[in-house]
Amino acid sequence: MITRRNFLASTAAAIPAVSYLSMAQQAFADTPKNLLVVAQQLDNMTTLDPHVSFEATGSEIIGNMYQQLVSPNPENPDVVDADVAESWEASDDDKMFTFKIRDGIKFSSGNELTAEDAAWSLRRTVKLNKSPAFIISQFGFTPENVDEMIQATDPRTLVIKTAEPTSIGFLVYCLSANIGCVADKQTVMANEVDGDMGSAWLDKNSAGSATFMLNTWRPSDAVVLTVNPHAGYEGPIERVMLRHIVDPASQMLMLTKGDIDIARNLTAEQLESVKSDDSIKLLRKQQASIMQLSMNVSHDKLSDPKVWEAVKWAIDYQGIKDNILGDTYEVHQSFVPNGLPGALNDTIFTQDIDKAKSLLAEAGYPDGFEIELDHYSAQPYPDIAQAVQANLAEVGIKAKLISGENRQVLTKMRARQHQMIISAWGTDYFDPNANADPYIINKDNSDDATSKPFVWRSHFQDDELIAMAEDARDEKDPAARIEKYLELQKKFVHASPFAIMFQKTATVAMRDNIDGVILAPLPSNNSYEEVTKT
Amino acid sequence: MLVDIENLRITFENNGKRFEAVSGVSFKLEARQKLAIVGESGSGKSITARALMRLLPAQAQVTADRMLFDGIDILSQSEREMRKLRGGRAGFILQDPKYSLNPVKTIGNQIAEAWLTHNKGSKKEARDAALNLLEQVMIRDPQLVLNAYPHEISGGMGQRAMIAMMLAPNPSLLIADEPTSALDASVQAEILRLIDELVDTRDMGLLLISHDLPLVSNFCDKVSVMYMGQIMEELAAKDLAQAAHPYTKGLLNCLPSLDEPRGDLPVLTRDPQWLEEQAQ
Amino acid sequence: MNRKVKSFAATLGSVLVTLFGLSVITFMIGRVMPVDPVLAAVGDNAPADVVAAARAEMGLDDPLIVQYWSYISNVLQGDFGRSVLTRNPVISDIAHYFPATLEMATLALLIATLLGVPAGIISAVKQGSLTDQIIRVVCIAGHSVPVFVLALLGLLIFYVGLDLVPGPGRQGVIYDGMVPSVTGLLLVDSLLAGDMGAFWDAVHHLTLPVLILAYFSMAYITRMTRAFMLDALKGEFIISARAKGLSGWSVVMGHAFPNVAVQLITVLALTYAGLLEGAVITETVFAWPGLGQYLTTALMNGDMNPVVGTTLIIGAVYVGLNLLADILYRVFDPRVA
Amino acid sequence: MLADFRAWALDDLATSRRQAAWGRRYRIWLALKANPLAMIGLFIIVLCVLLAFLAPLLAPYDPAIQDLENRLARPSADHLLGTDELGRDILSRLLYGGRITLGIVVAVVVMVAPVGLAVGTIAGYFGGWVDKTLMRLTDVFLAFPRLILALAFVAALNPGVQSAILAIALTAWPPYARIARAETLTVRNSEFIEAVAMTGASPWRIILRHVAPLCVPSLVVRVTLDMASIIITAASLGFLGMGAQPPSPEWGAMIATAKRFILDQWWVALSPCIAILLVSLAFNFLGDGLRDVLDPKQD
Repeated sequence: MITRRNFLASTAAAIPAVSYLSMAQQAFADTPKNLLVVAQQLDNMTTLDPHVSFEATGSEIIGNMYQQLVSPNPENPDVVDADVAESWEASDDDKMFTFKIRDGIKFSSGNELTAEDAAWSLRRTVKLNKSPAFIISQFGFTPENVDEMIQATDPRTLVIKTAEPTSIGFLVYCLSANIGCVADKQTVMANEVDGDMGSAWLDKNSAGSATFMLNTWRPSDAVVLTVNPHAGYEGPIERVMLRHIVDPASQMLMLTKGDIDIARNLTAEQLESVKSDDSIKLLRKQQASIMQLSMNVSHDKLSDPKVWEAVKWAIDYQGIKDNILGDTYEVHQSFVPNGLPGALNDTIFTQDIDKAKSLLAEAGYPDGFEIELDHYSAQPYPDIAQAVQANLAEVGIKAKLISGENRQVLTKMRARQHQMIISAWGTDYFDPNANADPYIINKDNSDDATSKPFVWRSHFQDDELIAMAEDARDEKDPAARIEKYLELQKKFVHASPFAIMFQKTATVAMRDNIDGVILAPLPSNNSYEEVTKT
Repeated sequence: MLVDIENLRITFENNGKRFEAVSGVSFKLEARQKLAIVGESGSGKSITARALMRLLPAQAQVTADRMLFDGIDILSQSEREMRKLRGGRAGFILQDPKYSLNPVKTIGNQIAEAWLTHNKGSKKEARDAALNLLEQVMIRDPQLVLNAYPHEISGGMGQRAMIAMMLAPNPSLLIADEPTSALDASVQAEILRLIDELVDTRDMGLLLISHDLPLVSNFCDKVSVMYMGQIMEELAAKDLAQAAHPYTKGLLNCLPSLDEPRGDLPVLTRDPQWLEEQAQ
Repeated sequence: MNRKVKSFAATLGSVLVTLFGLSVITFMIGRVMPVDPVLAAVGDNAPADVVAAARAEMGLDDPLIVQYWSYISNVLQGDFGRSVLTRNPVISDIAHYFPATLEMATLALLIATLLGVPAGIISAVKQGSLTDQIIRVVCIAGHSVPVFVLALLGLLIFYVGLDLVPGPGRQGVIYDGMVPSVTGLLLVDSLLAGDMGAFWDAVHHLTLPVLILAYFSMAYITRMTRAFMLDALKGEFIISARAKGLSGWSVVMGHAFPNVAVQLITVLALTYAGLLEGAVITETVFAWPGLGQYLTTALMNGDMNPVVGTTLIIGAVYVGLNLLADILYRVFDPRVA
Repeated sequence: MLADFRAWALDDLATSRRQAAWGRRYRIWLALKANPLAMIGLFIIVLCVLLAFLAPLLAPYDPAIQDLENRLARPSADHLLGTDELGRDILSRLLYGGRITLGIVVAVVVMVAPVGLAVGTIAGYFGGWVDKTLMRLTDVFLAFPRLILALAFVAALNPGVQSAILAIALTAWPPYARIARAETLTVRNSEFIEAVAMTGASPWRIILRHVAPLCVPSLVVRVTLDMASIIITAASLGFLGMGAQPPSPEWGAMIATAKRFILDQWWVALSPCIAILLVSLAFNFLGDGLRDVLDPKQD
């Protein structure tokens, strides 16, 4: 542990113990050069265990502490880069996949990273069977058969066998998610408590091989990362401190004052005003998170596809983006977010009041109808909901707004009690199927179905779309697979009760002396390891 | 001459209306002399006494041709000088000990405080003086009373404590504003006799404010009868029976008496005339 | 002797009943809230089997009474259950977060009293004068504006504008994690560790939130002090005190104020309880890792164990303060038997 | 006309009960008039009620009309107080918002005062176990952190003005119950209550006709003082996103949404802040004035 003396000695500003007044005159020094301070909302993060975590904030920190088998290429979404796995190949029958593990990687504990660690990590995900486990267990792994299906044949080779023939592209994309993180088996199992495979310990500690390791995590207060001594890192940063600052206004004030280097949750208006301040610069990246208006098909007024189409033509996407959302969202009208392979980025619908009215008339509602529209109470949703309400009113649909706390709205939707609802969906892994599956594949539409995907909540079941989605998923040839997903989306945008509207853009506001922050569509690939403070 | 007041006027001012409570009161008091000011409630007797020590609330305006206490012109004194007079040269006893003693401080503490305000000395000496004073006022078990709180002692004992407190800085004048009205009859006589004795032994003057004519006449040299802010008549206490002014006679007639039975008591008819006579 | 025991038992009984009532209401609100507690545990994307397993583990499928009974029986053994968000036992969370709120609230109460009581006395003594009006306007203004407006304004003026105080947060980044937590009160811990740098840093960070909370709660203290003083100054014993030749101020402070001090005890107890609540909003604006923020986060995410636990603790503190006020009242006020 | 009313009311020898009652009220009014701050307070409140009442006539625009083009515009000729984040005219929203805020206050008071009065008088009058249980119930709600119960309550129902009112009311009645009980206890064993009981009046009649009216003055004082904190609690709920929901122009919600751009478009948040400050100050001054006149000792 760095003792305070040597830590301070290395920083320029040694703070003498002085009386209050002289402290006040000396402007509170900008943060020291070897410490990166980030203001972020850290309150919805339950764990830092890579094989259990499902929230965005948590997965970003995990991405900085653990290396995955493979990671998506930041520039070209269709390419996957080597990481812990140097190379990989599929067997002829597409049911056995061999990965070569890179040599010379060390965990923060100093242990060598071997194929056994990689195999054990994947098995751990399946056995714990927490929220993200489905990403890998969809390949036919169960806690019983996983030991036999995933093995390390020698310290440098990992062999994965799947039940059915599988496209290697699809498998590799799935392994780029955090469930593909390789953890230090020896350290974690040493902390196992009554058979939990060390999950209680790993919630609040780290055993990874990436640039940073966890120093402390005080929930709803701060997360401190320090450099992993065995990662061979030469950069200037010794310590990254994520401070939990809930209020965007406070984040804004501290950034302008220089007490923090990076602010992660500034609002659209604040980002607008910061453009004029040249001591602050912005880095933007479209995120794999889309916002849509879903219509509950079981509701009598919303069962007719013409009504879905009318709603899609009524919304003024560009007007809302320009006037309310600014740079925090882009217009996006299909379920595969831009930045992921196979994304359909064209704008199909623009506000066309007459078309919407004629469609409504055809559907039997010449003078519209009344409907309830649920939405989150956190900004910007109320503003968007009010704008959509105004748009729908123009075509005769009188929407009554019901706002609720995020989880409250989701609970209502999961219980199929909503009529119209504006909500967001985050993509789980770097593959078009990550959204195709929840938005389309609904095998059992009954109330007590075993699996209740996103589409199930809106009572929508279209066998033709489902067939197309499964066919695209299992397509072996990567290029043909992308083509099939584009076809699927072109049909989906018209044939589904989902008016997908926007895709979120994450903006990082930082002091001008900060460089090298990496922002990716999926939070698990964001990274501070190349950050420099001049 | 201890007290020399000529044409004292006190007016009260609240939201625009002026009310003259005392109009043209004059009286004199020699050292070792005892004067009683008697009148119905609202006649202005109590505020006259308080005006002498400038204890009136801010809204009261006090004017007088002459207002001297032991040769000192009260109206021109600064507040600091007045403080030396209050307690130091003149003591003030109020009506009901239950309210005029501080409920959250012990009796001994309040007497010692009075002593310390006007005498140099340590806390110990002050407490001894307090104990001694409590003995002088013939209070039962003074040591106990020293540490007792006002609600723990009876009305009579409370008034005795009050007297002890006011005599601590041994003033030359004692003003007693209806000292016995809140006490029951048996204790009243005792307290008045105590005041009388102490005033004599300490060669003090006494200004006794009361509404009980016969009671005060046994203790005082002169009696001054007040009505509606004016003095009707001043006469020696012993020849009270030969009072000249109709108001005084009216008051005396209203008194029921035990030894000779009388018909219905006559009701005092008030003659506005009485006020004009003084006005010129 | 048994009268004392009986009255003590009665008060204890009432305290227990109050806490019991508190726990029932909070628990029911928790269960009635339309937020599916499992959502916070496994997230919206989790497949149905994971959701079912989580529900079973949290015992959400048993009838309400059973859930309440198992919860209360744990509470009686000091186990307030686990928070879904922090995965810690609620008790250890509260022990971690409460001192931060306590430190801010106590200092705020201290300052509110040191400023509020004299202001109340002065405005009572000078009743109706200009000073009286000004004091009352300034104090009441503090209570007429929502705390968050005061907080943001304070930050804008003193932090951004005049650079007199450091920004939100409880410690400068350099000192983060440097002071070993003994009592959890930063000022005390930094002194124990002999680290003056950290001490002054903590003082600077405390300045603005404490002043704002103090200003917000001063209105009640000043108003009550003024009312009590007006009442005491009307007492006859004030006249006898003046008749003893005491100076104006020694009459006010020596005789009127002791009567009032006793009554202020209950006012201060109520203010202190109110402060704990006022901290909820101040902590969001000042990013203060206190109980208020812990509670709001839990509430927003439907994480009910911390909500019930914290509300019980704040309720218990409130009831405790009232009890303390009653006891102090009996001890200090000679008039009460 | 006024002159002879004054004379009639102030005549010491009131002939009828009505005259005596009016006499007392008139004297209270005179005493209140003497207090400048209370008068300012009363003036502001009356002004607000009028403005809120006449909002449809006075408001230059319909508060709900969005004009996304000139969003967050500075105060100008056509928008005296500027426009908010959806381009709606702030002045009109403030006027309509006045209705909601005053509505919340009145609704809470109308619910809280009678409940508090009833619980207090019944507990005070009957004593014994009735008193104990009612007082424990009051303690439970008093001990409950007000904002937190409101937050939990509002989260249970969906956020909105109604649930905010219910939540605030639920936590606001205990102090009234306590005051009413204290007042009843002082009156409980006075002779005139026993006299009325002697005439065979039922306990309910006694409480309603005799005890309750006595508690009214101190309740009136407490209500006026509480109005300010009701407004602030409603605003704080708005700040946490739990109070009145957009598009309602409730002042607290307006500040909450305007908080996001308080640095650059500060005027958007400023006007509702000043509105809340003024109304709360007004209620506090009036409350203080009433307390000095009606019942100086009262909390």
